[in-house]
Amino acid sequence: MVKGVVLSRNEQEFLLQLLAQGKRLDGREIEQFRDVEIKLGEEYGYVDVKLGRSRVVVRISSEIVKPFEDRPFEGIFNINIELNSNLLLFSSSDNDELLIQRMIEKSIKRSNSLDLESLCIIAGKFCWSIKADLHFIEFDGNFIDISNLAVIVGLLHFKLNNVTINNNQNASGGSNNDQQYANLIIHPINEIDPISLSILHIPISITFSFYTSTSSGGDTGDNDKDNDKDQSVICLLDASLKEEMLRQSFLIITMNKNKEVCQILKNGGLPIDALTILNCCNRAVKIVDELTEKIKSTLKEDQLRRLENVPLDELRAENARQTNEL
Amino acid sequence: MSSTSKQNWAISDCDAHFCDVLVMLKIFVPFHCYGWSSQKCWGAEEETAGEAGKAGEAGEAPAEATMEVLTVSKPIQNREDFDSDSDSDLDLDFASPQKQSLQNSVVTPGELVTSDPMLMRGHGTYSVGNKTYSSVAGTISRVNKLLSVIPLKSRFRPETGDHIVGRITEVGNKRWKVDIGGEQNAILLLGSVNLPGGILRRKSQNDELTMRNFLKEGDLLNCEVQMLYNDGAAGLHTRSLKYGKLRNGLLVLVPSYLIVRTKNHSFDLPGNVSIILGVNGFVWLYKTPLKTSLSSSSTLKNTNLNKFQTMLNSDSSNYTPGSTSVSITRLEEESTWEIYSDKNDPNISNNVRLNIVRYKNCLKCLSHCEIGITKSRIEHVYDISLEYENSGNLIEIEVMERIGKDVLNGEKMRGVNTSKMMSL
Amino acid sequence: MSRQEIYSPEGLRVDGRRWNEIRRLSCKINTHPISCDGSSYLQIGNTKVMTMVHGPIEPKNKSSLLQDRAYLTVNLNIPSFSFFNATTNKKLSKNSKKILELQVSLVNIFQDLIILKNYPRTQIIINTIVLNQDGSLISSIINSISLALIDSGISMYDYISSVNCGLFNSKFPILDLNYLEELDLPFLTIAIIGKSENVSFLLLENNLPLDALEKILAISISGSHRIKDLMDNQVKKSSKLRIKSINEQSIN
Amino acid sequence: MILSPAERSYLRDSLSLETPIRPDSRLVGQFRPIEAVCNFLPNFNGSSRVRLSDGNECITSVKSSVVIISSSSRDDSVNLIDFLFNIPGYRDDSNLVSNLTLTFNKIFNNNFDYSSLKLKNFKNHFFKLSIDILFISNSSDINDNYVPLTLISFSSYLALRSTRLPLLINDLEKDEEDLNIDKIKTQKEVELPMFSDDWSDSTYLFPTSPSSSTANANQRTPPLIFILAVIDDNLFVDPTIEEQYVSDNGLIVPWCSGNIINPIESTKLSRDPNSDSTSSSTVGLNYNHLTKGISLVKEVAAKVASALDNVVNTSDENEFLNSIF
Repeated sequence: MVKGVVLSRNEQEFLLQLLAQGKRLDGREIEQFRDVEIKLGEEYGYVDVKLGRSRVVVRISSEIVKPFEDRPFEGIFNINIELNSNLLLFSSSDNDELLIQRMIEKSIKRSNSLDLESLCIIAGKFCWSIKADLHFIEFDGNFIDISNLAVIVGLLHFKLNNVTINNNQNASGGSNNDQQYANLIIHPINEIDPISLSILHIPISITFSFYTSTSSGGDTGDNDKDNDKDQSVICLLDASLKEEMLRQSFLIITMNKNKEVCQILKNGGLPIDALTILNCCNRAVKIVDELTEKIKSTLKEDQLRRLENVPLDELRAENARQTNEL
Repeated sequence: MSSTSKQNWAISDCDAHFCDVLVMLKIFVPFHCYGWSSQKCWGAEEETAGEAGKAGEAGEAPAEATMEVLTVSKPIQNREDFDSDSDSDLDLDFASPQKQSLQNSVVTPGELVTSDPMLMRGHGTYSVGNKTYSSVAGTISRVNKLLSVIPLKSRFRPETGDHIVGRITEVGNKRWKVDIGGEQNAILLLGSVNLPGGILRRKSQNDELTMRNFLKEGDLLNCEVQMLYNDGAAGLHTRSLKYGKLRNGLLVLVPSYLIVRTKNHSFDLPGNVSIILGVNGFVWLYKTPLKTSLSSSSTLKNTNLNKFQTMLNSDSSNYTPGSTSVSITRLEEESTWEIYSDKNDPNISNNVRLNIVRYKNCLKCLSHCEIGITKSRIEHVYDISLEYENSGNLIEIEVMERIGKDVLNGEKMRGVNTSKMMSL
Repeated sequence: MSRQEIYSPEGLRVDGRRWNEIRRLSCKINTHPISCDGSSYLQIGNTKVMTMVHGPIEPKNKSSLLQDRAYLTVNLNIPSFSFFNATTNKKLSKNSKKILELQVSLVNIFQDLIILKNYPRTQIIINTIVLNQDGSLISSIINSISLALIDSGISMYDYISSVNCGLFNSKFPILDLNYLEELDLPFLTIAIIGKSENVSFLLLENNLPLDALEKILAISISGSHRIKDLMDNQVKKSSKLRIKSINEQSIN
Repeated sequence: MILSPAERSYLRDSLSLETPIRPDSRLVGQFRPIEAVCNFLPNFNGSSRVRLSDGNECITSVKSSVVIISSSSRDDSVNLIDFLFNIPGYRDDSNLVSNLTLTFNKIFNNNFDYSSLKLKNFKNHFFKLSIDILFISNSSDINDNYVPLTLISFSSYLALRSTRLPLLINDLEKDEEDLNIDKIKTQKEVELPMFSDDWSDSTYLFPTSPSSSTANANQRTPPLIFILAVIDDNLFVDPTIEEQYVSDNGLIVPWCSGNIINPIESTKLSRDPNSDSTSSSTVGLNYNHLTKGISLVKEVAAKVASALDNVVNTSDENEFLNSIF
C-alpha cells in the first residue's frame, strides 16, 4: 500500500500488540472515528475536510457541454484526483488513485446520489458537466472515507448558474454568450440566484480495517482456516496511516441515512467471516447518522452565514408597512 | 460526402442474438437453504449439473477429414470429460473408504489430510494447529513420517543429481542463468564448468570477461544438478566429459512429469541416433558421435583432432584462454575447446536426419498420449512407426493415439515389467 | 423488460429457474495442456470463461521479482464478441477503469489464497479470457481462475468459489443472476474461501436495503458452497481418470 | 525464443537439402493437424475456433449489421468487412496487430464479392461484417515475432464459411423507383429492412453445393491466406516457429475460390535479434521462388478448403449448447 514510509519490525509488532489489547497508537478506541472538520469556502463548491491529520480539498466546477451520445438525457460527472507530489510517497502509484476514483464514482454516481438527469439542459445538446477536483493536502490514512465525504459535501454545497433557454436566435442577453451557446443564457450568480444540485441522498463511506491477532503478526499466511477458532479478527475504524500499512484486508461500506447500502467492497486479502461483515454494516449505520447530521448542520451554518450578508430587507418585494396600525 | 452516405444503424432483428435468451439451458441445480443461523443444508437431490451433450459425442467417432494436406478434427471430449454419468461407478470406488488406499485417493486444496500431529508435513501441504491440509490437487504420498501431497501436474522441480538439458538465458557475473523449464532459472557458476586448458585449472579474470565465448544466450547444454539453493533454485555443473554444449541435432520439449528418473539418461538408439532425456522434459536428439577409443581422456584421435582444429580456428583465433597456465600443452587446450564449439558435424547424413525427426515425432506421440518416456518405449514406438514410410504422418492425432495404445498393449502382451514407469 | 417479468408471482424467473437455483455449471480443467501450466474452462449458463496460468516461472523483468514470494499478475481479457448485446463497434478498452479495478481485485484475492511464499523469486501469470457474457461475470472469472490454479499444481490454501445474488422488490433474494436480471436488480458478488463462511471478496454496486443484506449473504454463501462442491467433483473426477490411466500404464 | 547457433545451422541444413527434412518431418505442402469447431457462439452470425497442436488457438466471430452505401461511393471508400484483432499481450496499436489488420482488410475487401452482402431488392443496403479475431498464444512470452497467419486465416475462413444471414421478409416490389431519392434519411424511414425471426430460415453467406466432397473449382469461398517460409530454394507451407526463425524470407499468398489472388507479398519471418544475420537478411526472393510458391499453393489450397468445408458441413446445429471444449 505504501511506498515511502517503512515501519520497522519492532514498530509493527508493537502496533499489532497494542491492537490486540484493544488500544491504538493515538489513544483512540478501536471503533472511534477521528473528528471530522469541514470548512466551506466562500466560493460554492469549495470544501476543505480534515480528518485527524488527513486533509483533503475539493473544488467542484461546472461547464456546459454536449451530453454523451448514448445518454442524451443525462449530465456528466467527473472526478479528477490530484495527488500532491510529496504525498505520492504514500500511495502505491495508480492503484490507490484508481480505487478512490472508482469508489467515489460508485457511491455517488451509481447510487444515483447526484441526479444526473437534472443536469440536462436541452436533451442531446446541452448539459452540465460537473467536475470534482480532489487535492490531498496532508495524508494520515483513510483516503477513501475522507475523499468521499469531501466530494459529497462539495456537491451539496455547490450551486449551478441559472440558465434560461432563449428560443429567439438574436438574443444576446447573458454575459457568457458565445457562438456555441447561442440560445442559452447563463446568468451570473449576482443576477439570479444559483440553484443547488439535486442530491437525492447523502452516501457516506466507512472503511473498516481488519487485523488478526496471531502473536507473530506480520505473516498473513497461515490463518485462513481457523478464523472461527483460535484467532480473533480485530476490526478497526478509520485507520491511520501506520495502521493502514499493516492491515490485512479492508472493507468499504457506503451507506446513507435511509439504511440503504450503496456500495460494499471487500477487495480480497484476509477473509472475513460474513457475520463480522454484517456487524460492521450495522455499526456503520450509527456513524453514518452522525456524519450526515454533521454535514447538514455545517451546510446550514454556511447558509445562514451567507444570508447574514444579504441585505434581506432591501430585497423585499412588498412595500414597507407600518406594523402598529392605529 | 461519404459521411452522409454511409450510415449505420442497429437493427436488432437482423442480429443473430435473438436466440440467446430463449435457448438458455434449463437444467438447474435444485437446492434449498434454511435461513441464516440454522445449519445450511441442501436438498437431497443429486445435482444434474454438468451434462455436456455427451451422449452424442462419446459414442460417435469424431468426424475426420483425413487427407494428406490438412487434417481437421473436432475437439474430442476425451478422458477428462465434463460429466458424471458414465463415471459414476468410478466415483463409488473412491467413495468407499475400504478401497481408498493412500496411493490412489485424490485430495484437493483445503482438504484435511490428517490430524495426526506426529507426521511431518512435506510439499503440497500446510497446517493449522495440529491439522494438516492439502494445498494442491493430487495424491498423498507417505515416506516414513513425511507426509506430502504430490500434484498431478506441476512444473519441473529439480533434485540433486538430475541429468537435465537447459538453455542459457543470461550471462551474468561469474555465472550463467539457465532456463531448465522449472520455476526459476538454474544457475551455472563459472567455477562449475570445464574450461579449455585443463579440467582443474583456476579460473582467471580473463575467463570471467570472456564467458560469452564459452556459453552465450540461447546455447543448449547438457548438465547435472549439483545442489539446490534455499529458495529452490538449482545449481548446475558440467564437470564431466559427458556434459557440455549440445550440437548435431534438435530439441524436443515434453512435459517433465513424463520423464522417468533413471540411472542413465543418455542412450544410443538404433539408426545412428543418440538421445539425452533431460529429466526436465528437454530432450536432445542428435547424431551418435564417433566413438573414440580413449573415451574418457581428453586426448583425441589424430584424425579428429585435425578436424577440430580447423573448426576452432575461426572461433578462437584471437583468444588464448588460460594463457598463464604454462604447463598445459597446446594439444589439450585445443581439444577441450571442442566442448564449446558451435559448429555441427558437417557429415550428418540424410538418413540420420530422417531418423532424428522420426524419433522426434515418436517422442511427441508419447507425450501426446501421456505415456511415461523410457528408452525401451521410445524404441518400441520407433519400431511401430516404421510402418509409416513418411514419419510426417505421425503428427496426426489419430495416428498418435493409435500408436500410444499399441505401445501399452504391446507391453501388456510381453509382460514387460515397468513397474515404476511414471514418476507420478 | 418490465420488472414483473423478472420474477413471476408463481416464483419463476425469466429463464424458468426458481429463486434459489443456479444455472447449469460445467467446468473442465487441463484444457490447454500444451500452452500453459494450468488451464480451465468454466461455463455457467451462457457465461463462458477460460483461464490459463503460466508459472511459477522466472520473472520476465526484474521489477516483478520479489525475494520472499511469487509475484502475481492477472490479465483480464474481455473481447468485444463476448458481450451480451454485441454491438459491432463497441470495444471495451483493455485499460478501462473497470477492468483495471477488477484486475487489482483479482490479484488481491488470489494473493492471499496462493501460498506465494513457497515460490520465491518467481512470477505467476494468470490470463483470463471471457468468451461469452451472460451475467455472473466476476464470479465466473474467480471460479475459473481458482480451477486453473488447482490444475497448475500451485499450492493454495483452499478453493475459492464465487456467486452473485440479487434482490427482487426489496424482498426476494435471487441467486445467480443472468444478464437481464443484473440489469434490473441490485446484486452483490461474493467469493468464499472453501466451505467456510469467510468472505474474501464482496462487491456491491447498487443500492440495497441494509435489512436485506443478511438474507442475501446467507444465500450467496450457500450458493458458493454449492459451486465449490461442483468444482471439487470435477477436479476429483478428472484427477482420478488421470491416475487411472497412469496406473494402467504401470500395472503391467 | 532463441535458438542456439548449432540448432539453427542444423535446422537450416536440414531444410535446405534437395529433399528437405522438416523438423516434424512434414511434407513441403503438409499442414499441421488442427482441431476446429464452428458456430459455437450463439450470439453471432458465424464463429469458429481453431486450435493447433502446438497450443496456439484462434477464435473468430462474425457479426453482421446493415449499412447503407450509396452506389456511387462504394467501390473504393467503404469496407464492408472489418477486422478487429485481439491478441492478449499486444496493444491494439502494436505493429503486429496493425499489420494483421491491414493485411486482412486489404485481402478480404479486394477480393470479396460484395454482391453476396447486398440485401436483395434493396439498392443501397448492405450487410457489413465485423470480424473479431482473438488469438491466444501458447507462450507466456509474447514478444515473439511469430506470425500465426495460417491459423488465423483458417479460423476466419471457417467463421465466414459458417456465417449465416437472416432472411429478409420485406415484400419489396412496390417502390423500386423511390430508391434513387437522394435524401437517405427519408429513405431510411420509407423502407426499413425486416428480417425473419426464425433462425432456421437463414441462409449461408457462402452456400455449399451438396456435392462438394471434392473441391469444386467454381465454388465461391472466402479468401484463404497462406504463408510460406522460404529457405534456400525450398518453400514450406505452415511454417513452425523454428522454421520461421531460420527462414530467409516469407511469402504471403492469398487464395480465393480456386484462384490465387492479389496481393502476393513478401514478408520477413525471422526477426531474431541475436542472429549475426549477414547471410540470412540479405537473401531476397527470386522468380523461381514465386512460381514455386504459387504452384505450391495452387496444389494444396483446394484440399485445405475442402477439408475446412467439411467441418462446416458436419457441424451440429446445436453445437453451442455444448461446451466448446
